[in-house]
Amino acid sequence: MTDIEAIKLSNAQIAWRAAQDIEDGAYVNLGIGFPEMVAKYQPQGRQAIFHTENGVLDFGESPAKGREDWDLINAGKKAITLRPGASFFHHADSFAMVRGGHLDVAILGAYQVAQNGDLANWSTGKGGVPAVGGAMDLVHGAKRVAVLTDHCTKKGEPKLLAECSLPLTGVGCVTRVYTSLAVVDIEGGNFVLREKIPNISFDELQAVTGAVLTTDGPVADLIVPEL
Amino acid sequence: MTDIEAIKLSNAQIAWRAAQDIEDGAYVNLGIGFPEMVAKYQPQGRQAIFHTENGVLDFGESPAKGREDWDLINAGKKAITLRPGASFFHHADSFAMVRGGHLDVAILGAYQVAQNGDLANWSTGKGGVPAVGGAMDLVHGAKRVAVLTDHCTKKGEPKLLAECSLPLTGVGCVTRVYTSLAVVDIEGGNFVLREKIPNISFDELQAVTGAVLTTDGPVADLIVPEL
Amino acid sequence: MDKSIASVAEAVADIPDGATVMIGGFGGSGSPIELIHALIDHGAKHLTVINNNAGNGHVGLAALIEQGQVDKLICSFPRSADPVVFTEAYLAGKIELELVPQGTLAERIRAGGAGIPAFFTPTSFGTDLAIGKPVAEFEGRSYVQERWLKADYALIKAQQADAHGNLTYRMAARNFNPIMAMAATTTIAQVSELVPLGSIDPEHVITPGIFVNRVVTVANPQQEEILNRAEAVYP
Amino acid sequence: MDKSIASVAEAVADIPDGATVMIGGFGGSGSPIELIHALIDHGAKHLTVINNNAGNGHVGLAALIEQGQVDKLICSFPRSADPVVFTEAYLAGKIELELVPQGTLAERIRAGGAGIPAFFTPTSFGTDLAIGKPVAEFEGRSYVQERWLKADYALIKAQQADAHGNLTYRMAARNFNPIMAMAATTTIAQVSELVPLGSIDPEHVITPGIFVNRVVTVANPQQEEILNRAEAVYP
Repeated sequence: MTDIEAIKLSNAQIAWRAAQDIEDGAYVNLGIGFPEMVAKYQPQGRQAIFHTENGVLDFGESPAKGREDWDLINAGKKAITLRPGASFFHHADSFAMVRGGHLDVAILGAYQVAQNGDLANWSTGKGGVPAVGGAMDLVHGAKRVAVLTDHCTKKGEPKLLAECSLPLTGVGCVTRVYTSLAVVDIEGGNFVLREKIPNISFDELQAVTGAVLTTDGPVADLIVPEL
Repeated sequence: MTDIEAIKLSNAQIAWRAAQDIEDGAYVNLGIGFPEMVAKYQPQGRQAIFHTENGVLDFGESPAKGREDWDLINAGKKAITLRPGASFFHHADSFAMVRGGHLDVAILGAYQVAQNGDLANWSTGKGGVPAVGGAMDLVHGAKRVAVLTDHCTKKGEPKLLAECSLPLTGVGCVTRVYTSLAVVDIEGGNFVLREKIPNISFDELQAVTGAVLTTDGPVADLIVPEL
Repeated sequence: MDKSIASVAEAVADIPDGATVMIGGFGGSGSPIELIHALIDHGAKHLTVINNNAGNGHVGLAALIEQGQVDKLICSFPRSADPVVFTEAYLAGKIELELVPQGTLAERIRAGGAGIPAFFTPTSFGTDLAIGKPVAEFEGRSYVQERWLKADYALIKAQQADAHGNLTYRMAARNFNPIMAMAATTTIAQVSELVPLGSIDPEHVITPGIFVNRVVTVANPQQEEILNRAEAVYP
Repeated sequence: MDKSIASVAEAVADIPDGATVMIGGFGGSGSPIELIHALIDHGAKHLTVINNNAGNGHVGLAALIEQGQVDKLICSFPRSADPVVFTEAYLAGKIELELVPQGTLAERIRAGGAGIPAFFTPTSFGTDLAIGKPVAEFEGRSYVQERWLKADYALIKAQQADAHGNLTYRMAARNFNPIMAMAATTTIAQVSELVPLGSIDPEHVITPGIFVNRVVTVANPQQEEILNRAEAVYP
C-alpha cells in the first residue's frame, strides 16, 4: 500500500501546477491563504493581472517588512504593492467585475467538492462564528473556477465527493480541481481525471476519492518541480 | 371677463417664482427648456447646486459664443461651464443620484398635471417619434418634484386636471405646480391653491382649471417682478 | 499584454452582421465618431444598436442608420437638432425602436456589466413604458422589474489609455462610456492618447482595463456638434 | 454652503440610540477610527452596524462592540487576527449577526444609494444564505432576490474633501466608503485634508458632494493595524 502522505504534492507544488494553466494577461482572483501562492509560480513570459475584491487590480508582491502601507492591502488583509497599470475602485465596482464574469480565473480552497461542481468551502457546519467573505460571489464570477486542495482531509477522508455534506458555497460552480494527487475536471456531472502523480495507481487514487473517477482519454503524469 | 392672456405671468416670471423656493445649497435638476431659466433667478445670497443627468454636478452659466467645449454640455445638449466644486460621473451614478432620492428639487415642464400628482410631459399620444429621456426617472428622484407650466394650453384648455388624458410620465409624483396664474400644491389628492396673481378672481381661476381648487387657509398674492 | 490596435478599421473588422452594439456618448459628447464611421466602412448589417439617442445630422450614429445598417435601436431620446435620418426610417417602418427611460437604460447597462439579471425601479411605474413588465411592491411602493442589457460589442470614446486598457475620460464625455465598457463581450475604445503603462495614476483610472479589450488611438477625434454645424455627411 | 464640522464629537453628536450606522473600511483599511471612537464617547446604544467585518483587537468597531453599543451587525466576514470581542459577544448571544456574502453586501448598499429596492444575483443560490429569499430563473439560470440596504448614518474615511463634500480616497482605503456615502440619510466623512473649493479636479472626484452631509478633518488618522500591533485599547 502506497503511503500517500509521503508521495503527495506540497501546497506549493499544487499551486505551481495551477499556475501553469493561467494564460498571459489573464485576470485572476486568488483566494485567501494557500491559493495566494499561485502568483509566485507564473511561467516565464506570462504575466497574469491579479484582482483583489477589496478594490485593487494589478497588484504585485508583498512589500518588505517595515515598508507596509496599511491602506494598500489584499482581501487577506496582507500588505501588497502595485504594478504599473494598477487601478483602485470601490467594492460595488469590484464585485461587478466578479459577478459580471469579467475575471478569467478564480482559484479557491475547498473543504469539499462534489462531482457536479458543488463547492463547500465556507462553513464547517459546526457552529462558532460563521464567515463567508467573497467566496460565494467568486464562485459565480469567473469563466473558470478552480479549486486547490489536498486530495483528502487531515483525517484521510476524501474531499472529492459524490455530494457535499458541508454547507455549500455554490452549486455546480467548480470547473477544475488541482489536488495533492491529481488534476480533475468537472464535466457533465462527473469527475474526469486528467493527470495523476506517477507513483500512485488509478485504483489507489479511486480509493481515496469519494466519487467515481472517469476518464475520457489518456491520463497524463502530474509532474511538478521540487519547490 | 378678464383677458387671461394679457395678465398671465411670462415663462421667465414663473421661473422666477419657482426659484424663490430653492434653499441655499439645494441640489437641483432643471428640466430641458423653460425650467432651465430657474437658474437665472436664484435669490441673492443663495446658491443651489445644479445637476445634469449626463454626469455633471455644479455647473454654471453658458459659455460665451465661440467658447463652447462640446464635451461639456447639459442634458439639453447646450454648452455649459463649471463652478468650483464641480464633479463628473457616469450615467449610472448620475441616475443613482436621481433615483436614490439625493436631489432636493426636480423642476419639469408639463403637458398635464392631475390633482393626485400624476404628470404627463413626455408624449402627446399622437404618434410620431416617441422620446422620454430622463423625465420618468426625475419624477421619482427628488424630495420635491415641481412643475412649471402655463396654466392653460395654447388653445385655452386647462392643464391642471382631475385626471391626465395623455400618457403618464409618473404616478402621484408632483408636489407643487407653478403656473402662469397660480402656485398650487398637491396634497392628499387635491389641488390646494397657495397663491394666485392679484388681478384674477378665485372663480376665474377655477374656471380655467380642470379640477377643483381647494384652499386650506389664506391664498397669497403671487407677486413677481417685471423681467 | 498589449491591447492596442493599429487602426479603427482593424478594431471593428470582426463585428458580424446581426451583432448587438453599444455606442457610447450622449448626443455628440463622448460619441466615438471614428469608430462608428469605421463600422460604416466595414458594412456590418442588421445591427441592434444601444445608445442614448438616435443620431443627429448625417454623421456618426445618424449615418450608420442612414446606411441601413441598423435594424433596431434601444435608446431613451431619439430626437436631436436634426433627427431626420432616424425619423424617416422609423416612420417608414425600417427601424425598430425600444424606448427606455434614460436612468433605466443606464441601470440596465450597468446591471449587464455587473451580473445582475434583473432589478426593480420606481421609474415608469404606471406608464405605457411599463406595459408587460412585472411589478412588485416593497414597503408599500410600486416598482417595475427591468432586465439587464448586454452587447456583443461596445464602441466607446475615452481620453487616455494605457496598453492594459485603463481609461480616463474628458469631462461630460464620460456619460455612458464607462458602463457600456462593462456590459459588452468585446469593448473597443478609441482614445485621444495612448500613454505608457503606469502613467495613469491608479486613483484616477475611471475604467479599469479588465473591461476593455481593444484600444485604438484617434489623436484628434471629431466632434459630432462641429461636424453638424459644418453640415458634414458621411461617407 | 459649508459642510465642515469642527470636531468628530460634534459630527456624531446627534446619532440616536437604535440608529442604523454604516461604517466604511475593509478590515482596518479605510476604517474611520476617530469617528468610531467619537461614537463610543457619544454613547449611542442599540445600534445596528453595517461593516464588512466585525472589528479587530480592542479599537474601532471592536471597541464599539466591546462597549455593548451594538445590538446587531450586518457583515460578510466577522473574523480577524484578533476577533475575540465579537466572538465572545456573539457566542454569549449578546449580538445578532446577519451574514451577507461580500459582493451581495456591496450591491445591497449600492442599491440602497441608487433607489433600487431589490435585485437578483447568482450569489448564494442553493446555499444556506439564500434560505427564505425569493428565487427566480432568467435564461435558465437561477438567481436570488436581495433587498437594498440603507442606513440612518454612514461614518466614512476619505483623503481629501472640499467644503461641498466632494471626496477622494487613498488607495485600497476606498473600498466600501463611496457606496456607503450614497446609502445613508446622513453621511459623515472624516478626511485627512480639507482643501479649498475647486482644488479637487472634477475628473478626480470619487464621491460627489451630493452624497456627503458632514466633513470633519482628522489630519493624521490612526490605522487599526498599527493600533493593534501596539495592543491599543479604546477607550
